[in-house]
Amino acid sequence: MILTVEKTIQWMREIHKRMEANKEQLTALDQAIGDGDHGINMARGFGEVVAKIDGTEYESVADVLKSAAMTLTAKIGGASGPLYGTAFLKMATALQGQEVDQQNLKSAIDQALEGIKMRGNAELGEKTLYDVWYQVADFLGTEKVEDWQEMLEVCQATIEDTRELKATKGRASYLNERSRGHVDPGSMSSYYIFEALATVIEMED
Amino acid sequence: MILTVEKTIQWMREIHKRMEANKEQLTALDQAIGDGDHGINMARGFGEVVAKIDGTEYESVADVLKSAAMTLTAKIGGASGPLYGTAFLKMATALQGQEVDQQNLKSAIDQALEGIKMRGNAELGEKTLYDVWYQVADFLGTEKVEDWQEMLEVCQATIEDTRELKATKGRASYLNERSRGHVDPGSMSSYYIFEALATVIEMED
Amino acid sequence: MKKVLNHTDAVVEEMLDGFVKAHSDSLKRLPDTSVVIRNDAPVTGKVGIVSGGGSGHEPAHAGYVGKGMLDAAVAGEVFTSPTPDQVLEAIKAVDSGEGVLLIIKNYTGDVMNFDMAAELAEAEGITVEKVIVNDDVSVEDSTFTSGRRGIAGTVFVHKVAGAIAETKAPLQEVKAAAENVIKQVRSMGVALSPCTVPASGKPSFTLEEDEMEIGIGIHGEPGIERVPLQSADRIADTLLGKILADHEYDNSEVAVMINGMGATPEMELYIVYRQVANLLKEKGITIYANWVGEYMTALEMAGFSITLLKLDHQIKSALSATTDAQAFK
Amino acid sequence: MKKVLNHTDAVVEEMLDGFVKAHSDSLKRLPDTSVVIRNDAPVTGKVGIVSGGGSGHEPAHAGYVGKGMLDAAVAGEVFTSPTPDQVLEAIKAVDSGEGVLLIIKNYTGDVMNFDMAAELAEAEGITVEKVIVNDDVSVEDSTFTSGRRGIAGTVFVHKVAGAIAETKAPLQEVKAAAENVIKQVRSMGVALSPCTVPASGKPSFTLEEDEMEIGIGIHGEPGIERVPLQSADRIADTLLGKILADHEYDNSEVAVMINGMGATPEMELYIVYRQVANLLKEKGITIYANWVGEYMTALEMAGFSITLLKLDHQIKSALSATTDAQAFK
Ligand SMILES: Nc1ncnc2c1ncn2[C@@H]1O[C@H](COP(=O)(O)OP(=O)(O)O)[C@@H](O)[C@H]1O
Ligand SMILES: Nc1ncnc2c1ncn2[C@@H]1O[C@H](COP(=O)(O)OP(=O)(O)O)[C@@H](O)[C@H]1O
Ligand SMILES: [Mg+2]
Ligand SMILES: [Mg+2]
Ligand SMILES: [Mg+2]
Ligand SMILES: [Mg+2]
Repeated sequence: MILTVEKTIQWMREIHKRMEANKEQLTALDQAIGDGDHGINMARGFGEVVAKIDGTEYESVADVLKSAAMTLTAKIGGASGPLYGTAFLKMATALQGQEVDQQNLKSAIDQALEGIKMRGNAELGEKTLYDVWYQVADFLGTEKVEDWQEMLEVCQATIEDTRELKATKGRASYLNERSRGHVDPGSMSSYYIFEALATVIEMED
Repeated sequence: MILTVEKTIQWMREIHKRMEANKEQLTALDQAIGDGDHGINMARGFGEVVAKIDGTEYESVADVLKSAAMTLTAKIGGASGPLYGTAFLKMATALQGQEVDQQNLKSAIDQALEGIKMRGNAELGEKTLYDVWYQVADFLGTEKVEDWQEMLEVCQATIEDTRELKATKGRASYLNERSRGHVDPGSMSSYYIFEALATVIEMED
Repeated sequence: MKKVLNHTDAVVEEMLDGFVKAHSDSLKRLPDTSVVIRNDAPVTGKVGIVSGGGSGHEPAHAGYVGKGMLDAAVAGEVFTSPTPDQVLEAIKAVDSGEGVLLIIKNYTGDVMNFDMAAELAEAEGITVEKVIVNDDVSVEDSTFTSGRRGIAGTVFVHKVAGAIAETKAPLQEVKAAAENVIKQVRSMGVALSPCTVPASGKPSFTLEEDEMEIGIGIHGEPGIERVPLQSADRIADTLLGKILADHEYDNSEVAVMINGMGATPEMELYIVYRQVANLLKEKGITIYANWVGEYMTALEMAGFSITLLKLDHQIKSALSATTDAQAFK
Repeated sequence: MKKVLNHTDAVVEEMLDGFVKAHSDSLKRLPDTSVVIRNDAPVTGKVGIVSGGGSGHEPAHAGYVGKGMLDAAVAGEVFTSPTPDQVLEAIKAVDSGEGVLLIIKNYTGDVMNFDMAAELAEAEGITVEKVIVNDDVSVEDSTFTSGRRGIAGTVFVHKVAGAIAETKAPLQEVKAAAENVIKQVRSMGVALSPCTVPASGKPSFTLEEDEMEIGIGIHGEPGIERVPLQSADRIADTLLGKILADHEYDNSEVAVMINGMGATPEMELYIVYRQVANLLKEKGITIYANWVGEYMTALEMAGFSITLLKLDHQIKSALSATTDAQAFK
């Protein structure tokens, strides 16, 4: 059992901390190839998630994720709101009634990935957060994870890969060739989501 | 005879040269306590005066001054247009049918001064170009001028005096106490008018 | 950042509050939402028209709410599409049973959030149709990408759809009219200075004194190309050239919009209009009507966009129809 | 300086050209002048109304030419009052024999140039009356100085005088109506950034990131006081406080104008309006009507002014009368 209700709640808190701490960085990345609101969006969204969690009792991991999904969808807006909202909702659905181990976490992230694809119509290599979720799903499927930091190395490499890509989806696509040379902001915020996940999974119970 | 038709024409050209050369200075002075157009206004106005003169034959000093007056009134606008227009028109009227010596130049400037006062309603010490014309008229009345540079020293001292005055007329008056510490732009442009006058009077015939 | 505001996270809230206070004779706000609607919504027998998007584009979108134009406008945070629940509230509030048309600008975020709202509304039994405005010719038109952005031309879609809906035309007809405008409208913009999202506090980019960004959107984003600052006439030539090359305008009548991005003085907009009028005359294209002013802004960005709408009989009469929307005349 | 223009000395010429091209259905330019007049001027039996001033205040003044408002607007160079001959042409073109009212903002230059024009017109047998607008409460009101400036409140004088003139009231009555507005109108402004006269190319002053100028006019001039940047609500409190202290408003009805100086986003103007509405409500002062937008600008200056006009029956009905002036609705 790598995620409990408490750990999932903690996951949300850890995400929120990171979004607040890196709000300016994410916004700066979005200014370079987007409209400069990504850090603001993420900090606001996960701030609301945590506020909601604080006043609620949860029965299961799926419940926490579903609650987060609803809040993200209702409070972020922009591109990232529906995408992360859908991702967390798909995870919640996948994990419904289950205890969480690596295997069904992998299925949950597969489902999230499908959700992102369905919503955003993006494929691998279009310089979006899809790229990071894709590589994480792929990584979780390949071997039994001992050291969750390895997942983050995968994320980091993917983020770095987005830098030289030409964006073909999302706002950055309007820049065409000028979108190259900048890391995708959504990929970066996804990194913080998985960094937070690794942290809570590795936490002592 | 200190002014001939040719010298009067040359006076206008010398004024124009100075307004062009000091356009930025006059505008900067006007930015400090006005609306930042005085140099632009004066350069445009005397540019038009010279353009008009170039295509016209004049019979008398008064004719040149009248032509300048009409052009200044029609092409400057703002506060300085009517004021300088009136000043030159009054000089033209005073010198009508006369050869110009120091005495009737003094009367002409007295008339100009009256005209400025009538138009602008300013008195001595209100931090306007009236101050410079007043002191020049006063100087011309006191002694036989040998060295016209003395007139410029009078002007210079007056301009310096405007610096610490509080403006009570014109745009600078809106600034109240904040108008202190800046030289009056109109006084500065009047200086260039008299500097040009001294130059042409001292010119070899 | 120098702005007249109280708290950076209350700008949208306070702006909407001020806006409905100022125009309470014709508009109101749906309680606890960021939705501004016509006082008389839903109008019996009339298709409801809903648009919206991120804030920071004022007078878009609330300025276009009124008889003959939008029934509701949904405001998101600054430059952030509103969320599905807000759009849903707008849809529910304006539906008289005749269905609702959503006018969406082509941004991933707007499309996704409005789509989700439409799904939710359909689940509640409301018929919803959508049109997606993509008038910005500076972006390559490709099925492999997100396609072109929706910018100032959107205002014409609001106007025409609103006028047709006011005649109590059925939803499909209103939608067809909106799509016709979308097919006939082209825009392109330029920026001389960036803008600052209040919550960020930092300008969206930096430009040297002698540079400008060609092909910008309405979100303070960089444009397609950074080039040396040019004369008004040359900029107009470039933008209009791109627009004219993108569509068939021979012998046509058009509506022209010169849209200020926020900080550009009206003086400059009319200097641009002058050149656009001259160029169109040369090309034998007739200007039927024009709009010069701020219609779809990007906060305090300096710059402007040119929009050309090719006219047919229906569009012409819809443009001329009266509206009491605050920002359109 | 970053501006959309061609030659710095052609801005007024090209702007006027663009403006009359855009609005040729209702306006025209007097040939070889900087005067914009109604197409139907002189209107038989109607007093002619002429205003004007330096350029750079767009939509003032040409934007207020139209049925129910001005018959003619005279444009000077940027921030420079027009010359007497131009004003004279305007007077002659709009006089139908009923006389002409000049609406002048209280600046030495404007007063002198319009005075001279009035003298010339009188010499040609035209009856001319003048009113001088001085609504800026930030300036001390004194007979020993030039007195107060005319700023955004001028637009209300145009509107009321224009509406009364449209009823074919005689010159004295139109003048009295204008003077009544002048007695009842107060304004005050603030700047967050300077502006740049095109021909000068340099900003009118410099302000630090955390400073603003209180009590500014409409020419990019410094204000009465430089103070730390404050919240929207506090600025509104200050400006409104000065205005309310200057006149008797108890239990009165007012018209409010929140006027953007050129670069201030509409978002911020509505945030200000919100606070003004709240404050007036607290004080028991009723807002009868409001105008939020750009009405009397200073090129691309950031900032705004608040105008309060105390109403009586005549002003109220004049404000509500229709006009087809471009910039007033
Ligand atoms: N079609 C898409 N599919 C997947 N991800 C996308 C898509 N469009 C945008 N994104 C992601 O969303 C991020 C931007 O989010 P955000 O700035 O919050 O929204 P917006 O672009 O509406 O301002 C991008 O960096 C990218 O990773
Ligand atoms: N009432 C007045 N009497 C005399 N001179 C005046 C008066 N008002 C202004 N001036 C002069 O005019 C100058 C400003 O001229 P200018 O900048 O061209 O006009 P404006 O103030 O209309 O922009 C001031 O510096 C001052 O010397
Ligand atoms: Mg963004
Ligand atoms: Mg000046
Ligand atoms: Mg956004
Ligand atoms: Mg001036």
